[in-house]
Formats: sequence, structure tokens, C-alpha cells
Amino acid sequence: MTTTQEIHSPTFLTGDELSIPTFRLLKQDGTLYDGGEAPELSREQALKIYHSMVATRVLDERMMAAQRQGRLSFYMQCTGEEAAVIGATAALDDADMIMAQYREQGALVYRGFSYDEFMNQLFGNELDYGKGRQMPIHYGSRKLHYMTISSPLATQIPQAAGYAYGQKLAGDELCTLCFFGEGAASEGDFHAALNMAAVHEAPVIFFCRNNGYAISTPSIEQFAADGVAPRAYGYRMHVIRVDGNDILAVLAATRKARRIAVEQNKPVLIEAMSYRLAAHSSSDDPSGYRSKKEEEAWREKDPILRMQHWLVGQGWWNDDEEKALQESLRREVLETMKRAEKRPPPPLDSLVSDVYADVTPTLQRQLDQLKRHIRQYPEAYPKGARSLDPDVKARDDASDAHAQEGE
Amino acid sequence: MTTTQEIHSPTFLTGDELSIPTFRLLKQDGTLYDGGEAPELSREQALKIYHSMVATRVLDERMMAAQRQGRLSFYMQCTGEEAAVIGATAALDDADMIMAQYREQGALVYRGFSYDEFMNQLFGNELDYGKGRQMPIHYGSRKLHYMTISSPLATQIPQAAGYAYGQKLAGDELCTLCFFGEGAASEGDFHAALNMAAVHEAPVIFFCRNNGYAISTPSIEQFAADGVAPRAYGYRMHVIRVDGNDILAVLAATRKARRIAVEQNKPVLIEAMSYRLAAHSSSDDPSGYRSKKEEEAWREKDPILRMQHWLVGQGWWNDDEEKALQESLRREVLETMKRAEKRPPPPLDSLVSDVYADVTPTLQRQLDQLKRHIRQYPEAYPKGARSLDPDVKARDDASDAHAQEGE
Amino acid sequence: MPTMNMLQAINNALDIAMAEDDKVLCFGEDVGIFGGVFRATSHLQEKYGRSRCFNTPLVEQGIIGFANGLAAQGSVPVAEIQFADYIFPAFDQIVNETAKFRYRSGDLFNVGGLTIRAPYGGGISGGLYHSQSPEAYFAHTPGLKIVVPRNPYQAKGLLLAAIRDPDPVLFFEPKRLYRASTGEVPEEDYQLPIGEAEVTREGSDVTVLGWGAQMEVIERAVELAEKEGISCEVIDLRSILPWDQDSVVESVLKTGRLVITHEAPLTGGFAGEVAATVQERCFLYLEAPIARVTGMDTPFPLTLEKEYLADHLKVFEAIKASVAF
Amino acid sequence: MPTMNMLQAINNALDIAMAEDDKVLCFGEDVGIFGGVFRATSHLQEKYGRSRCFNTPLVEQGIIGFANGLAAQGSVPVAEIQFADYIFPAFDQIVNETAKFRYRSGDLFNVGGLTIRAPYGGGISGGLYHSQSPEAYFAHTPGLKIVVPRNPYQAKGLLLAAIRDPDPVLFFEPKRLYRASTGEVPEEDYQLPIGEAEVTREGSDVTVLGWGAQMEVIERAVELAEKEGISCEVIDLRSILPWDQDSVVESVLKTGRLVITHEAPLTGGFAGEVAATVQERCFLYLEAPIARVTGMDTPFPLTLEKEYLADHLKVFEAIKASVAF
Ligand SMILES: Cc1ncc(C[n+]2csc(CCOP(=O)(O)OP(=O)(O)O)c2C)c(N)n1
Ligand SMILES: Cc1ncc(C[n+]2csc(CCOP(=O)(O)OP(=O)(O)O)c2C)c(N)n1
Ligand SMILES: [Mg+2]
Ligand SMILES: [Mg+2]
Repeated sequence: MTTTQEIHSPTFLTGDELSIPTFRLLKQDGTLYDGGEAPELSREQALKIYHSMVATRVLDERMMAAQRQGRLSFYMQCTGEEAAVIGATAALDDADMIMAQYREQGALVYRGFSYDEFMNQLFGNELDYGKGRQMPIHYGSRKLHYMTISSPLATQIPQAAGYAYGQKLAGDELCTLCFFGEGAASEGDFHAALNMAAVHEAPVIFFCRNNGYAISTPSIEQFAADGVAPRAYGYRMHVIRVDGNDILAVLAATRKARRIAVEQNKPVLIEAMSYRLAAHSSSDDPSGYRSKKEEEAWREKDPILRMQHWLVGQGWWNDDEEKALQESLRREVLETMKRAEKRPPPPLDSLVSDVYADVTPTLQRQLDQLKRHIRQYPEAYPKGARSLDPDVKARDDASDAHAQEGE
Repeated sequence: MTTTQEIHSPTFLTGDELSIPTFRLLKQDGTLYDGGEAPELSREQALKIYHSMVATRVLDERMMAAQRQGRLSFYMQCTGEEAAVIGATAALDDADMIMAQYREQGALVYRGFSYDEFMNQLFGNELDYGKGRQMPIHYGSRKLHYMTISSPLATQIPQAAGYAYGQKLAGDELCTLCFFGEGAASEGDFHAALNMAAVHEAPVIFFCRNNGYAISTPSIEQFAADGVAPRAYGYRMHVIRVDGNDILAVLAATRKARRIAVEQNKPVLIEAMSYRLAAHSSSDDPSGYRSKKEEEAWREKDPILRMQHWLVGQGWWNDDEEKALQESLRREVLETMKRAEKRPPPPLDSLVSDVYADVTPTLQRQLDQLKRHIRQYPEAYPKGARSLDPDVKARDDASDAHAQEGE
Repeated sequence: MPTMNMLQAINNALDIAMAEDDKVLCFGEDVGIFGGVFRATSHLQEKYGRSRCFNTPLVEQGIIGFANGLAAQGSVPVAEIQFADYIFPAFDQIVNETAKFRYRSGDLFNVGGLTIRAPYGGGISGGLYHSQSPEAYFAHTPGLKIVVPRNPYQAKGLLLAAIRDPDPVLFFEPKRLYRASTGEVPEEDYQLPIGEAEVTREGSDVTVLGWGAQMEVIERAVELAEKEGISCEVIDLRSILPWDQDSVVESVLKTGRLVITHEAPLTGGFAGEVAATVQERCFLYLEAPIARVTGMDTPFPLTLEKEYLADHLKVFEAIKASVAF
Repeated sequence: MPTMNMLQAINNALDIAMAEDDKVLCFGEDVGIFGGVFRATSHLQEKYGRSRCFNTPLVEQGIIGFANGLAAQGSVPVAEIQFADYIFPAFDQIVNETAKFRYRSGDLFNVGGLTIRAPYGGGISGGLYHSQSPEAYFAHTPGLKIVVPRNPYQAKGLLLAAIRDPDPVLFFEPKRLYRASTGEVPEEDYQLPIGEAEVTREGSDVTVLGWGAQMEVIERAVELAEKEGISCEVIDLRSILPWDQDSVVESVLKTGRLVITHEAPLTGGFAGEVAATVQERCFLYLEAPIARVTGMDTPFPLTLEKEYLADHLKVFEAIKASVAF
């Protein structure tokens, strides 16, 4: 439906006539802005959120260090964006589906993915739910309603629209939250997704993490507009821009978005303004494309510290607790890492399973041929050769774990 | 760059806070709206525009009739949208590139594509610049700066951005105008194109013909927003919505858009509101998805009549001239159609030329093999068999024509 | 048994699937009230409502992305791509997503419920963009199944099997036969197996292999050949992926000769895969080179379409040449 | 002659092309100031300015659409796709547009100036989406040229030829060799022919054919084979499309045996096309079935990558089996 207003001189609109403000509640010192009202938040949930943020940070620090030591092939940090990711997750029903990009491990932490589960994926061992097929950080959990990460960017956005539409038809009263970066939002799939969700009224929350960069590309070379939020006008979609380093604002905004999605069956767009404090990934060195000064300025806005200040102000947290938490998490990371590293790789058969629901004759032939070949050169394929004389016990563990995960 | 305005309560924007008005100059009776000012338009150009509109309408009527008689395999009409297409074209420099969708033959008429040239394409004969390879209505003309039509929708939109960027680098002071339908604007390529053009400041005019339908799909099932225009906000792009049946408004808007594009190197979006008065194509029957009443309401807004009324008001046109024009055009269509129908098909070699700049050995082998085969069964391949005993004269004509077109 | 054309058989299969399981959804461009530009989804919106049969915006990558999400959620989407020529904007969603969904997640998630229907092929004066046969583009993608029916009976049974198959299926419909091919089709529910070829005619001198609309071309060629005393074994591959190597190999071991035909261009076409496999598995039994009769290595033309196509005369000549080798 | 690794050779070729012709542009994700995630475009923005070397938004279909438009206009775009695994969103622009531009317009317009560069292939612990070898997906597309270099010298000469070729070229770079492969590379401008294979080693018992990073694998396999007294003729196909049938056929007519290897999965891979063609053209000369040593018919795995890959031992075994047949 188009508007019926008329003009009789050729006046162009330029976008300057509208501006989308940023929703903020918490100042960096942990106090609220005047007029700001904290969302309802029990001490218990507040601490769960905070623990998750810290646990994510600690995991990231340790694993990046492990990567530098050569223990891990690849890693990506959530650092700087924990409030955006965990605040959004905390606003959801635990059964809502999350379809993330790759930098949202905080959501999994919040939902209870254990360090062991992280490590098994990172090391692609026999207990990895993904069976060692994808690069590190491509987590997934069926029981936690967290879709397995896929590297091609933005593909999950229209999928989230479809998933949410299915939830609506099923009458689940659930929604899907879809995370993506401001870079990924340039893909054609973004446009497809938002338009389809709006037309078909899918209960989906599109959550854009605008962290300023897509690898080396600053957002100013990604789009000419005032961020991603104004695109909502193109789909007549509810939209809010929120300070992504402000846990309370993210929580409040996402809760409200969820109500719009689930109660009105309408998609919502949230743009969380934040900053990727770390490198893009372990393969990246940001000094080639941005200044230390810029990084420092953002380090001042650390979302975890901000929440910590608020918690302390509430009387819910103190330095001793902080120290104890940090230490226990560090210890746990190191222990679980050691366990996971030592675990054997997935069995050879996992090379051909899950391509289809059942292994096809052609794949069976290819597997048999591979086995014959490995028998000839077992020393050249140590991981595969293990499977030919399987450590039955290890395998049983693995299938137990999978059975659990599959519910 | 994002705005710095802040709010402290989670207020969602919904799109209702903005509305994009429609620019109109001409009422259906040919008089101007109060406060409207006609763009500068010489009698000569006005008549050229009008002639082109009528010539397009006549061509469409006759060719659709020819299709119904089985003389033509397929046809698509511009009917109802002549003002949008021709008004936009008339606002351009003749050397500006036009990249169209398929329903914009009016642009070619305006630029001087002859009925003969149309017919040769429609009948895919040896004089067709496209060498009989594409379906009817896939016109192209290098000398008239009109890119050959391609059926896959929206692919020309990012191409137009790139073409315009090249024009800018070349310092041509020219722009590219890209036509597309409101349906095609749903494709991922649309988003890619507008974003890239905005970021890289390409002098391109994106001209959306919003004619209410994409085949059977009404625009209300195409998008939830107020048309296509609000998407410009997502790219910080100049935008105007114009009455597509109002030749003066389209002309004025596009002229201004062209100045923004060429002088400021900025892309512009124009949304022309109109209606597809005819069926989608000769394969379509609109009675399955829209009412006669709706069609009638739009027939009242006929853009050609509207311009005619204006011309008569200017004292530049009368009934006798109208009658003479109609008759001569009808006659010309029929004559040129007869000529084109009788023309032989393109030679057999055209099957393998232009796949690459030079015919590859494999293709040469395939052609030779085909020729041997056709020699065996000449009666089964009458069009191809002709080439084996070529009518040298006809071929020479064809290559003359191509030489001309290639400049 | 009623007589149906291929469109009616497809419509009937969709109707049965939607009636049986309300998780089945049909959508795509113009498939709603209009029933699709070919009318394969006629009356489904009336019967099952707008939420289960609907028009989508005009965006193939969105249609398949949306369908992938629905399938992952547990729905059973049947997505239509209006012409197979327009499936390419969805190539990433199909090849990188649909095909790899189960594998990459270690079977935590899958999109096995997905079926993608698309009319394909030439012979309708469609030129470059209403004629393509893109099956080989997808056949290089483990995780997909690809099915092409040759007549209404096959279309219904294979489509029902595709919708219920635990893996995602690309279902290419020979649009040239939509109305041209008619035949008896049971009214009841039935399925035909995916992954199995069918020997439609037994013979001893040469095996002739194809799928979809080419089966009709093969029939005409084989009739000419039989008149010249050549005994042909005809195989409809039906599934391009996974394909039934064993049935083809068995036939060639018997006849010693193989002619494969498809509409798509030669280079990189699926006949190459079949030929490469068969020469390996039947090496000592082959009495003539495996012949491929295909479209030419060019985009699909219009005016000279007849010359371009792999028609019955070209297949016939290839059969003769194989036997005479 | 300076020693360069493959990235340096590519960077050098781009530099030469941009210096020579200011219509040459380089763009893609992160190719600007950063010089690309692999640094193939290092310093080009500094040297030639932001208007000729720039970052694009993150949208592959847009990159190629934009590049098609530029090429049609007369510019000479060299577009980078960050990983070949991410070329699929641009599949429609490449297969329906780039490839068919000249043909459909009767040569009024063409995008011959276009070159698309993309790093491809496995062996870098990249899993499903940083390892694919998609050449066969494109090889079914008349109108495209496809080139894959095996070392720095080849990379420079072929890339310069690709940029200047009158047809659009897909240039797949074996990223595993980016830094691993070094060699002497002339500083001057030179071109190597597109469409011609190269015999890199002469031999008499068996022909071993590959391209790109597989050439290194073949070298190792052939060394093992030579130790066992098997004389191998090695061919680097270099161009996948159009491919040099005559050179391959000539070699097989001599050796009577052919082993083809590529990283991509078996089914629908380009080895099938080569095998199908060679069995037809060399039928009476073949002394063993043509063997294909390829990736398995699965998505690309991670932990068991070594097991999955078509490595030198598998190629070696295939050579032995061929000779022993
Ligand atoms: C389709 C596709 N193209 C390119 C890439 C390579 N790539 C991985 S991450 C990335 C940048 C993403 O930026 P953004 O979406 O802003 O997310 P952020 O990393 O900032 O969280 C790119 C280009 C990819 N994974 N998929
Ligand atoms: C990629 C692609 N998908 C589908 C089609 C089939 N198709 C041709 S025209 C059309 C409708 C286009 O509608 P719109 O863009 O509004 O243009 P209009 O016909 O109204 O001028 C469709 C779906 C196509 N040509 N290309
Ligand atoms: Mg980012
Ligand atoms: Mg329309």
C-alpha cells in the first residue's frame, strides 16, 4: 500500500529527514541514564548473564592463546560484543531458536553449553557433535536450540524467516532470533529474508551486530546509510537501534521485540552498536586497517565492566567473587582443553555418514576403497588408521554423547 | 555514520513516522495541478515523446494481435506504462546507457529504433541483431545505447551500477538509467546494486516501474512496505515517487535525477506508480488474478490520453493529426511485419559464433558434425539446411546490417 | 484408472501430500491463487489455505533460504522455482546449505523434508532462458538427490517419494511434456523408488540411456533403429543423484554398447559422468566407444532450436554408429 | 630472475596490468587498503588509487554484477571472490549473465574484459567452506573460460593472459600453494596461452593428468612410480574450459593409459568429462580403464581431511593399477 500524499514539485528525499536514535540505559560507570528504567531482572538472572559474559571472555582469551601456541587451527572471539549477544539471548525463551553467524558463542554459554562441549568442537574430536567436519567455532546444539553455524555469510537470515514461519504454523508461541554482522547484511540473502519475513509475518528477530568492521572493511565502505536500521523502512518492519555494550538496553529491547514477534507475528530488526575489540579471527591482524587509538576508545566502553559496575551498585557482586569466578573459569578452560585435545578423532565412517540419511552404495564403495588404501599405508593416515582397529570404548562414549544431544 | 541521538526507553520505529508522497503535475484532463510547473519542453520534443508513445502502443496492439494469430511465438506489452518509460528516456542524454527489464520498448522507439529493427528481433530472422537467439522482445542496440535485454530478472541492476561507475571513471559525464519492475526489486541483486552504487557513488538512476503486479502477484504480496521508494533510506539515496502516468512529472523528476547522478555522482531511485493495463505477456490471462473493475479504473488514467489532452491544450495537436498518425503507424507495422516474417533465419554458423570471441575447436567440430547430420536429413531441418546452400545475397545483407549496428 | 497429463499428475501428488500431512507447504512465485504459471499448484490454496500454499516475493534465493529454514524446523516445504533457468540465484542456498546441512551438523539438523520443483528443458521456443537443463550443475553436489520424471505416472509416484524422502530432492519437470504427455495414473497414493533406474525396453545390441523428456526422443530413435534390425535396451535413469550405476552397468555388460543422451550441453553434462563410470566398470566388455548425444556447447538458441537439440535423428545415427563400430 | 611465491607473482601480474592500462580495476571484499585476506592485491590501492582498487560491500552477487556492468562498458575488471566456496551467490551472474552476454546480444555487447579470481582447494584445514574446488560447476557453461595455475610462473603468465583475453575468465588460484610454491618469475610482462595444456614430463607407460595444486601431488606420485620403473607422461591441463583435448588425446594415443586426478568430489567432477572424451577418441588404443582419483562424494571434511584428499599415494596406486591392468 502506498501513501496518497501528493506534491507538485520534484522534491527528492535524501534520508536526512529521518534519524534513528540509539537506545541506552546504562552508563559506563554502571548507573542509569536519567529517565532510563532498568528492565525487570532478578539477581539470579543478572548473575547468570554476568557469569556467561565472563565465561565467554575467559574462553576467548584462553583459546586465542592456545591458537597462538599452535594447539588449535583457528579461533574467533566474541570479545567486546558479549552484552549484545548474551543480552539478546537472555531476553528469549530457552526454546526459541537461535540462528547465529559465528561470533555468538556467548549465547551458547548462556544456554548452558559446557566448556567440554566447546572444546570437543574446537578440537574436532570424536565427541564433537559436528563429527569433526567443520572448522573450530562452528558450534551447534539441538537440545539448546542453537542452529549449527555455517560459514557462508547471511545464508541463515532467510532460513531464520522460514524457521520462524514454521514455528508460527506449529502454534509454538516461539520465535527465532537471527544474529548477523553489519557486513553480512550486504548480502542478497539479507534483503530476501527481511522482505519475506515481513510479507509472511514470521515471528523472527533480526539481530544485527554492527561492530564497525567486516574483516578489514569499515562500515563506511559497507554502506552509505546511517547503519543498518533504516533498512527496516523498506520492509515496514519494527526497528530499534540499541547500544550493544549496554546489557540492560539490549535485554529490554530484545524482550520487547520478542513480544512483537510472538504476539503480533511480526518480524523485528534490532541493530546493536558495538565494536569487535579483538582481531577478526586468529588469521587476522587489525593493525593493518585500524588504529590502536580507536581500539582503546572502545576498550573504555567494555560491556562486561559496565555490567560489573551495575551489579556492584546493586550490591550483587564484589571483587572477591570476581576473582574467584575468573580463577575457576580459567582452570576449567585449561582442564577441559587438555581432555579434549587428547580425545581421538571421529571414526573413519564419519567421512561418509550424514551426507544422506543413509549411506549410498557409491559412498559405501568409496569408503571401502579408502579403507583398503589406508590398510596399505596405515602410517600415512594415522587418524584414519585408528578406525580400522577401533578403540571400541572411545566410540561407545561418542555415540552416547550423540544420543544425549539428539535428545 | 550513525546518528548520535539517544533515547532511554525502548521505543520501536514502525515506518509509520514517514511517508513518501507522489509527485504529480498533470491531471487526466491535461491541465496542471495548482502549483505545478511544467518542465521546459519544446514543441518538437513534446511531439517526439507523444509520437513515441503512440508508436509504442500501436506496435504493442498489432504485435499482440499477430501473436494471437500464431504469427509470433511470444509478446509483451508496455501498454499503460508508456509515459513512465518514454518520459524517463526523454530526460536523458541520448548517449546515456539504458539497461531495461523487458517492458520498455518505448525507450527504444523514442531513441529511434525502427519498426524494421523491432520486427527483425521479434521474428528472429537473419537481420536480428541478436541473431535469432533470444525470445521475442529481447531487443538491444549498441548504437542507441540500449543494453540487450536478458530474461533473468534484476541481473541488470548491479550491472547498471557497474556500468555507471565505468562511465564516471571514463569522465563521460554520462549516466546509466536502469529500469526494473517492483517484482524484480525483491531479488537479492536489487539490494546489492543499490548498496554498491551508493557506496561507490555511481551515476545511475534506478527507475522502478511499480505497475502493481509481478505476473499474478499483487504488490501487496511482494512487500509489506509503502512501495519500493522507502528502501532508499537504507542506502542514503535520493529518492522520489512519481505518478508514472504523468509524462511531465516523469520527465521533470528524471531530469532532476540525472543532474544529481551526473553532477554529484550519486545514484537516485525513482519509483513510478503505474499499472500494467495488458496481460503480463501473451502467455498470461489476468482474469485469474485481478478484476475488470480494477483494470477499468486504471484505463481511465491512460497516460497517452493524458498527454494528448495536454498537447491539445498547448495547441500542438489535433484530431486530424491523431488520425493520420495512427493510420500511418498501423500501416507501417503491418508492412514491416510482412517483410520481417519473410526474411530467412540466421545462418547455421550463428549457432556457434559469439559463444566466445572466436569459435573454439570443440565448437567447430560440433558445427561440422551438425552440418554432416543436416546434409543427411535436410528435410528435417529446413532452417538449417538453407545454410548449407547459402543464399549469399541474404547473408551479405545481414552482415551489412550488423556492421552498421556495431558502428 | 483416470487419464492425466503431467501437470495434473503433479497437482494430484501435491494434493495427496498436503491432505495427508499438514506440515507439507507449497510456495513459490505465483503458486498461490493463480496456481503457478503452469498451473501445477492449482486449487491448493483454496483447499489448504493461504498459510500452506502461497505466493512468495520474487526472489529465488529467498524462496530456498526460507524453505531450508522451514525444513530444518520440521516442516515439509515443496518450493517451486518458476523455471529451472531461474534456479541459479538460489545456487548458494542449495549447494552450500541444503546439500550440506545434515553433514556439517553431524546430523543434529537436516533439511530432508525439502523438495524443490522446477520445470526444465527445451523444445518450447524458449531461447536461452526458458530452456535450460541444469541437472549436471547440481549432480556434482553430494547431499542432494535429483529426480527427473518422464511421464505422468512417473511424475506422481516420484514426486510423492521425493516429498517423503529423508533427504532434500531437486525435482526437475520436463515442461515440454506438461500437457503433451498423458497417460493412466492411479488416483491413489503410490511411490516410485528414488535412486533406481528403470529398463523401459529390453534389447541386446546397444543400451540407450536418458531421462525426462529425452525418453520420448529415445523412443522415436529406437523405433527407427529396430526397423533396421537393431535391438535396443532402453534405460530411464530417473534419478541423476544418486544414480543407479549397477543397473546401467548390468545392461552394458550385456549389450557392450552405450548411447547416452541429454538436452544440456555436452561439456560437463551428466553423460560424461555416466560414460566415465561405465568405461571403468565395463572396460573389457565395451565393443564401441560410449557415445554422447547432447545439446551443443553453446547457450540455448531460439530460431535454430531444432538444429541444436539432441533429437531422435541424432540419437538414431549414434545408435547406428555404435553398432557399426 | 627474481624468486616469487604465488601470491607475489599474482600481485605482480595485477600490478603490470594496472600500470599498463588504466581501464584495469581490482576490487572485492577487503582488497583495498588491506590488500585482500591473502594479500594478493597488496599496495595496489596505494599505487593506483581508491577508484581503481577498492573494497566492495560484502555481496558476491553484487561484485560480479557490478563487474559485468563494468566490463560491458569497456572497463577491464578483475574481481576477487575471497574464497571459491563463496562464489555461489554469484552463480547466476556468472552462469546466466557473464557466460551468455556476447551470445545473447549477437555480439553487440560483451563482458570479455572480466576476470574473476578466487582462491580454491583444500589442504589448509579449512573444512567444508574453505576448501572447495568448484571448477566443474562452471565447466558446464559455454562462454566461460576457466584457468588454474600450478606455480608462480604459470600464475603470472596465465593471469596476464586472462586479463587481456577477449572472453571472461574464471581464474582459480590454489591457495595451498600461495606461499608454499616459489620459483623464478621474470619481472617483465609475459603471457601463457589459455586453452593449451602443457606436458610437464614426458613418458611412455601412462598419462597422468591434473591441474592446479594437484600437479604437485602428481609429481610426488610419479616419482614413486618412476622408482618402480613406470614411465609417466604428466600433463597440466591449465585450462579447464576450453580444454585442450588434442594434447590429451595425443598423449593417451601414445601411452594407452590415463589417470586423472582432482580435488573435487568424483561425481560430476571434470575428470568425468575428460574420461568420456578420451574413451571416445582413443577407444582402440586404451589398454586400461581411465582412472579417476578424486575427493570423495561428500562435503569437504576437516579432521579427516588427509584421508579424504586425493593424495600422492592414492594417485600412485592408481598409476600402478592402470599399468598392471
Ligand atoms: C558468502 C561469504 N562471503 C565471504 C565470507 C568471508 N568472510 C568471513 S567473515 C567476513 C566478514 C563478516 O563481517 P560481519 O558480517 O560484519 O561480521 P563480524 O565478523 O564483524 O562479526 C567475511 C568477508 C564468507 N564467510 N561468506
Ligand atoms: C530470476 C527470475 N525469476 C523469475 C522470472 C519469471 N518472471 C518473468 S517476469 C516476472 C514478473 C516480473 O514482475 P515485475 O518485476 O513487477 O515486472 P512487470 O512484469 O510487472 O513489468 C517473473 C516472475 C524471471 N524472468 N527471472
Ligand atoms: Mg562486523
Ligand atoms: Mg510489476
